[in-house]
Amino acid sequence: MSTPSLGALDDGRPGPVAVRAVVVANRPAGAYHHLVLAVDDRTAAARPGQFAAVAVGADPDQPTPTLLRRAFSLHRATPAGPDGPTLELVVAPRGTGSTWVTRRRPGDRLDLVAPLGRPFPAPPPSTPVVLVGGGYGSAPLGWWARELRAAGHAVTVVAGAADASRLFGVDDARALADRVLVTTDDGSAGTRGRVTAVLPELLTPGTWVYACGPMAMLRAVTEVSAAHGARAWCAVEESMACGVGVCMTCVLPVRWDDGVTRMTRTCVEGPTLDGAALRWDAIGAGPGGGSAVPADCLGAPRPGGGPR
Amino acid sequence: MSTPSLGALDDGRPGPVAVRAVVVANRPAGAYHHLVLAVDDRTAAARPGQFAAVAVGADPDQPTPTLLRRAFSLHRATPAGPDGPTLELVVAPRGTGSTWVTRRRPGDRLDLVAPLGRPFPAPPPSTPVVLVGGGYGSAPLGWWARELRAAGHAVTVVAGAADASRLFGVDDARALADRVLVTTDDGSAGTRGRVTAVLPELLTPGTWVYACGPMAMLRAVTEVSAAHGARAWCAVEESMACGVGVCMTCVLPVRWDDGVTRMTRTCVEGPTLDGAALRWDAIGAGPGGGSAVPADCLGAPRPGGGPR
Amino acid sequence: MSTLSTFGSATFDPAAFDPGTSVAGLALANPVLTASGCAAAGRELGRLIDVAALGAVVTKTIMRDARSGRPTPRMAETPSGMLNSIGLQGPGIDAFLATDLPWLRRAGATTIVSVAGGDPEEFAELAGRLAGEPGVGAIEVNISCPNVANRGLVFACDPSSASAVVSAVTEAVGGRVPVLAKLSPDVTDIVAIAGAVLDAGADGLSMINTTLGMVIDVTRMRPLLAGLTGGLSGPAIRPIAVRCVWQVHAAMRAGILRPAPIVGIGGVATGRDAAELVLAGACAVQVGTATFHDPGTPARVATDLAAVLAGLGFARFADAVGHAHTVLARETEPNR
Amino acid sequence: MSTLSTFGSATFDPAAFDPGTSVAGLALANPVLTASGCAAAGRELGRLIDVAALGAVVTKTIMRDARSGRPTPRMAETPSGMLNSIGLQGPGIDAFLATDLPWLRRAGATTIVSVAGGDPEEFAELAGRLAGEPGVGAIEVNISCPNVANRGLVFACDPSSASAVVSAVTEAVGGRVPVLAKLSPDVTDIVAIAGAVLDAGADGLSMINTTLGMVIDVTRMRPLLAGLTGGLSGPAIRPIAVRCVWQVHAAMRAGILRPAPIVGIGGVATGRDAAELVLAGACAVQVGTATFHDPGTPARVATDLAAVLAGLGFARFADAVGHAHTVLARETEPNR
Ligand SMILES: Cc1cc2nc3c(=O)[nH]c(=O)nc-3n(C[C@H](O)[C@H](O)[C@H](O)COP(=O)(O)OP(=O)(O)OC[C@H]3O[C@@H](n4cnc5c(N)ncnc54)[C@H](O)[C@@H]3O)c2cc1C
Ligand SMILES: Cc1cc2nc3c(=O)[nH]c(=O)nc-3n(C[C@H](O)[C@H](O)[C@H](O)COP(=O)(O)OP(=O)(O)OC[C@H]3O[C@@H](n4cnc5c(N)ncnc54)[C@H](O)[C@@H]3O)c2cc1C
Ligand SMILES: Cc1cc2nc3c(=O)[nH]c(=O)nc-3n(C[C@H](O)[C@H](O)[C@H](O)COP(=O)(O)O)c2cc1C
Ligand SMILES: Cc1cc2nc3c(=O)[nH]c(=O)nc-3n(C[C@H](O)[C@H](O)[C@H](O)COP(=O)(O)O)c2cc1C
Ligand code: FES
Ligand code: FES
Repeated sequence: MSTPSLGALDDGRPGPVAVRAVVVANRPAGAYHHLVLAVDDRTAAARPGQFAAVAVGADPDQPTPTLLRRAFSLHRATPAGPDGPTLELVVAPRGTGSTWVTRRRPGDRLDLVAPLGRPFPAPPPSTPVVLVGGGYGSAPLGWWARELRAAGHAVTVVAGAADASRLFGVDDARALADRVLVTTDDGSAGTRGRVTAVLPELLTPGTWVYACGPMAMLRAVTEVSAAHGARAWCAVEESMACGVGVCMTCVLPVRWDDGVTRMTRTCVEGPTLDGAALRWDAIGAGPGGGSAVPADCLGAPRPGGGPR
Repeated sequence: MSTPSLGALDDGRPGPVAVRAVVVANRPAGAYHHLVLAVDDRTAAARPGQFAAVAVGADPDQPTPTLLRRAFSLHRATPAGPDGPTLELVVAPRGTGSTWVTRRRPGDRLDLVAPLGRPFPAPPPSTPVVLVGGGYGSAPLGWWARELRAAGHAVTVVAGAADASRLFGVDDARALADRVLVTTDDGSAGTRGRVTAVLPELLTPGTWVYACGPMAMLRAVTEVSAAHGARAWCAVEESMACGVGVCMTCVLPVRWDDGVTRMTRTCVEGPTLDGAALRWDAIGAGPGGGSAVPADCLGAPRPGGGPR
Repeated sequence: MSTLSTFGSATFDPAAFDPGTSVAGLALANPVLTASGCAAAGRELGRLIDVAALGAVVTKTIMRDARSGRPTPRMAETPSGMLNSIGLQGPGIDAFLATDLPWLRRAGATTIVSVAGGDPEEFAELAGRLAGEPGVGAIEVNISCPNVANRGLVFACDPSSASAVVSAVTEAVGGRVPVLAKLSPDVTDIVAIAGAVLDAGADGLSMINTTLGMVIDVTRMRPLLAGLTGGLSGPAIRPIAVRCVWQVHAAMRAGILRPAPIVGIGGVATGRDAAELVLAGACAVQVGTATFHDPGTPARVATDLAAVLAGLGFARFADAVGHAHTVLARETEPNR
Repeated sequence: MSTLSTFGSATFDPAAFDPGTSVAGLALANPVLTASGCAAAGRELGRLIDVAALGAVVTKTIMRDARSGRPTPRMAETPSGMLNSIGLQGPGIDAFLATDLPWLRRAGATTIVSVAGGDPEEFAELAGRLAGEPGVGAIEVNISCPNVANRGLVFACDPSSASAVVSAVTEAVGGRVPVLAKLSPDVTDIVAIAGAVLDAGADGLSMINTTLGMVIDVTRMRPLLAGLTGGLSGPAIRPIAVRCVWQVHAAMRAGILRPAPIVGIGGVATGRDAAELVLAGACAVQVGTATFHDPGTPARVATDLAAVLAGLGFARFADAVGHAHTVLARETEPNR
């Protein structure tokens, strides 16, 4: 892993605050809901790539019966907009919790902890950048594109999804990036196929790629990037119990700079991780469909050996 | 107990239906909230004295995290009003669940099972009737007064509470009953004192008294009624897990017509019970402040005897 | 994913799904039953749902004599659950036979009668009388009720006491109806208790009864329940129930225990919840506390469970029983 | 009501409430601690709250060697709770001493270090090394982690294994710091296990660790957790924790067990929840899973617990410990 090891302790980036947000707007956006939340200054100091953890399923004045929060990438943080400091989320109704979030009405309060995780790492000056989003994974990319362009990078956005209704932020991206490509599995918008169908033509050696989307997409983007000498950063989505680095549920096997693979917390060392450092050989290969522990991982069970 | 024994199986009264009600109105009424709920015909066929069990603490579209429903007397059922069939409740925000109910907004859905329990028993023709309500206990009394007067009874209502803000339905009662007396503990409205301060003057032998309110009030009303040859019916409020007669949590010791005391389900044999049949010697005398099991109760543990 | 491929969900028609099951020879129209103590003896629920359409009604536990139960408060709500300390209130066997059983028979309900006693003799006497009665489909031996004054009477906490009760019962029943032993999760080794009751002749296992809990009434500064402790039930304990069913079914597959039907109980409120117990090894499922939330729950769970299992590609309920063990075994096959 | 009258809440000033407590000689500024595995080694929480203001930080369990923990998924949400099967992931004792302990010392945190091993020797080695380190306030011996491949290694499920570990640890520690034994609720008789570890020299008890549970992933038709079973924690299990603390504290009052401090753990999310454990007999309380919901929970619980107890009329935290037993004893006094 090419980033410093103790993400939970990074200085110089906005740290989490527990805040009672108020829903300013909740608009359907294709298959998703786009929420605008009024927050405070500290929360709105968030950076692209960070996420929020939302308490779900209860009145915000009551202890929540759903113990664990739900994580959502920040679509955008606006420290001083017409509604005061705001955060925006793009939420796909999936199970109970995310569906609950998509049903909030303006005026409802939402209990959230934000910003969490590391921001996207900044590319070296004048590196060309490609941002790849799968489905709601495109949510943070417009914001990041704007910042990258302001910093002088050439920015291309690739937005892919199963179908047109599951694309997000394409219009936004058109306004904020130099170039935008769209792919859909069913061809209902843009090029028919996966994001990797259009990616190779965009990559030159040294390009930095940022990818947000399902694990299979992240893996494919990493492989295609490597094949073209580009560097891929993957924003992963692991099940998280705490979001702040204390519980060890959200781990993935990652090879660190010292060459050692560790089961690494994606909530604080991530969510954006170096694609080349992710142990794709173990990810998805675990007994329950999650990550196996690679045999060479720090502290891995020794085959046949000693009490574990 | 002077009522038939298997309340759960009574015929000829409206039985419970699970219904998704819609909040039509929610108005503060002193210390309480008065809710009007749009229901269906079967639910609105309820009779005075019955209650509703409301699922709390969750979106009605989700399995409720608060497992048990909350019971509320029906303030009124209107099979055909301007809003269609409606039920009305009067709710005091007490703990989590009742507070949640008082916060519902028009348009919100409420998952309820109603009507539950036995209606108030009808008095013999031309019996004079006194209705006594303590706090929100007055909720069902206006409705019952109207029905009793329509059936030719002379109806007096006594509404008591700790203070004026905790009185309910006094104006309503004035319109519906022959006479209305008000008492408050602090004298902020009506006569200073308890309902029993004004009750004796209203009682003649043969009067039927219906009392709804805290247990201490029910007991006092029963004693005063007995002393004046009147018959007291008490609507009790015991903790209820099921409300439909299957769990045995809601019991009180009651002497039945056969002279035998049984731990008796107040959800189906009640909630209105013959005050003279309630074993006041055991009620409140239990180890946890609830009801003890009287030694002569059917199946009571034999002192020192056999395995229980 | 390989485990799913053998069951392409498109190839099966939910309407063609066969929900029938049997518990130690007792045929059930569907696998969803009421749980003892959560449906009385069926009559009250009969006002709300068709009890004949349930897999079976499991009655509130019956004892020899009438029993008042405990003082109140008898219940405390807890996060996603509740404590109860009813204390086996009931009218006694004579009243049950005179009133409740005839009603259940008339209603056409498949009936499993739960019994308890203070000693093995009382259990045996009750079981013996019931086994000869028409309309009694099976007997569930409640050796695990935590609401007894003497915790030593929770026979299911000790293999030899559990065995003594079950032996006495199976002898008295003499094979006339199946005997299910209801186990407590409050033991160090539930497989050992299951083994003891199976060795003693139980035809099947019902698992789990409530787990012992307590709530302190902070305002009164004493236990909230008059009976101090109570049995914890509801969705909160579902993971414990699934684990117990899994462990015992695994021990049967491994040959450590004699194979026998397991009736899964604990925290079931939806068809998916029931499916967890079934995939873990239960050939029938009881719905208890969730009935208090909605009296229609047992009927709804039956419909939803069929839909869930048909959606997973099962044509017959029986094929789903314990299937998670099969999936797991395939994963670890050497030539996978 | 008589029980309340001795404590007219009007007569006490919450600000004058003394929250101090001590656990087997370790003085704590307040009775609310983090729970092992729910606060790592304090550093991450230190970004959010002042760890020096906590009663103590209880570290994630440390083992001799670095340990990867289990494959993922490692957690499953359950009604009002969760399952975890982290599998004691950690860097090993050397890294802990090099990095984490110095940080805790610098931060001014009162620190209790949790340790585990594959055998009594590993436990003893770890405890022996830690006892000599400045900044280690006490050692919590985790003999109850359900996330070990071999269930036989849950030492707390067997009195003699539990005793062997605790004897080895107390000998190695030699009285330099207090030793707390952390117990599992998954036993038939927790009083017997408590007795065994107290006899083996434990200075106090931490109760409870998680209870073993399982969730089946219905879609995949296999256990959701890679490790199959996991430990159930959170509000769902609070009634079990209160019951365990109650039983063990009652046994101490009855003279069946030697009196010793009990640290209550399980499902605490509010000051009232903590008060339940305290009134049941806990002289300190740990907050685990609720920290995941809100990292500020341990600090908030401390404030709220003080308010609750002051509101009940207690002037000092110490007076509230086990007070529900006193209330109950008064009720049953013959001349009541
Ligand atoms: C860093 C991060 C950023 C995310 N950003 C977004 C976003 O911008 N928009 C969006 O719609 N979703 C996003 N997700 C996914 C989102 O958190 C899940 O869809 C959500 O947790 C599902 O909860 P549920 O109650 O609806 O589903 P359930 O399936 O009922 O949830 C059960 C449990 O599994 C966990 N879980 C289920 N799916 C996921 C998942 N994909 N990732 C992590 N945990 C999961 C839940 O948190 C919960 O604990 C993000 C996840 C992470 C970790
Ligand atoms: C037949 C009946 C009719 C009632 N009618 C009304 C009414 O018209 N208006 C009104 O405001 N309230 C009424 N109540 C009381 C109402 O049910 C309680 O205030 C409510 O259950 C409290 O729930 P909570 O979550 O707010 O309180 P909590 O204290 O958080 O509840 C905890 C548990 O205790 C039970 N509980 C607490 N207080 C009571 C109580 N007084 N009676 C029964 N169970 C209780 C709850 O149901 C819950 O299971 C009635 C109760 C019964 C049984
Ligand atoms: C109020 C109540 C009463 C119960 N009474 C009995 C009983 O009499 N006999 C018995 O075997 N189990 C009894 N049980 C336990 C249930 O049958 C069941 O085993 C347990 O509640 C777990 O299932 P659940 O989570 O679906 O409720 C009772 C449970 C409750 C909640
Ligand atoms: C994610 C997680 C990890 C845990 N790790 C440990 C551990 O390493 N050592 C230990 O003794 N207990 C561990 N526990 C148990 C807790 O310390 C605590 O005993 C239990 O969770 C009950 O408390 P709670 O309900 O407040 O979480 C862990 C619990 C959780 C949820
Ligand atoms: S979610 Fe807890 S450590 Fe990452
Ligand atoms: S509340 Fe269940 S029997 Fe009355």
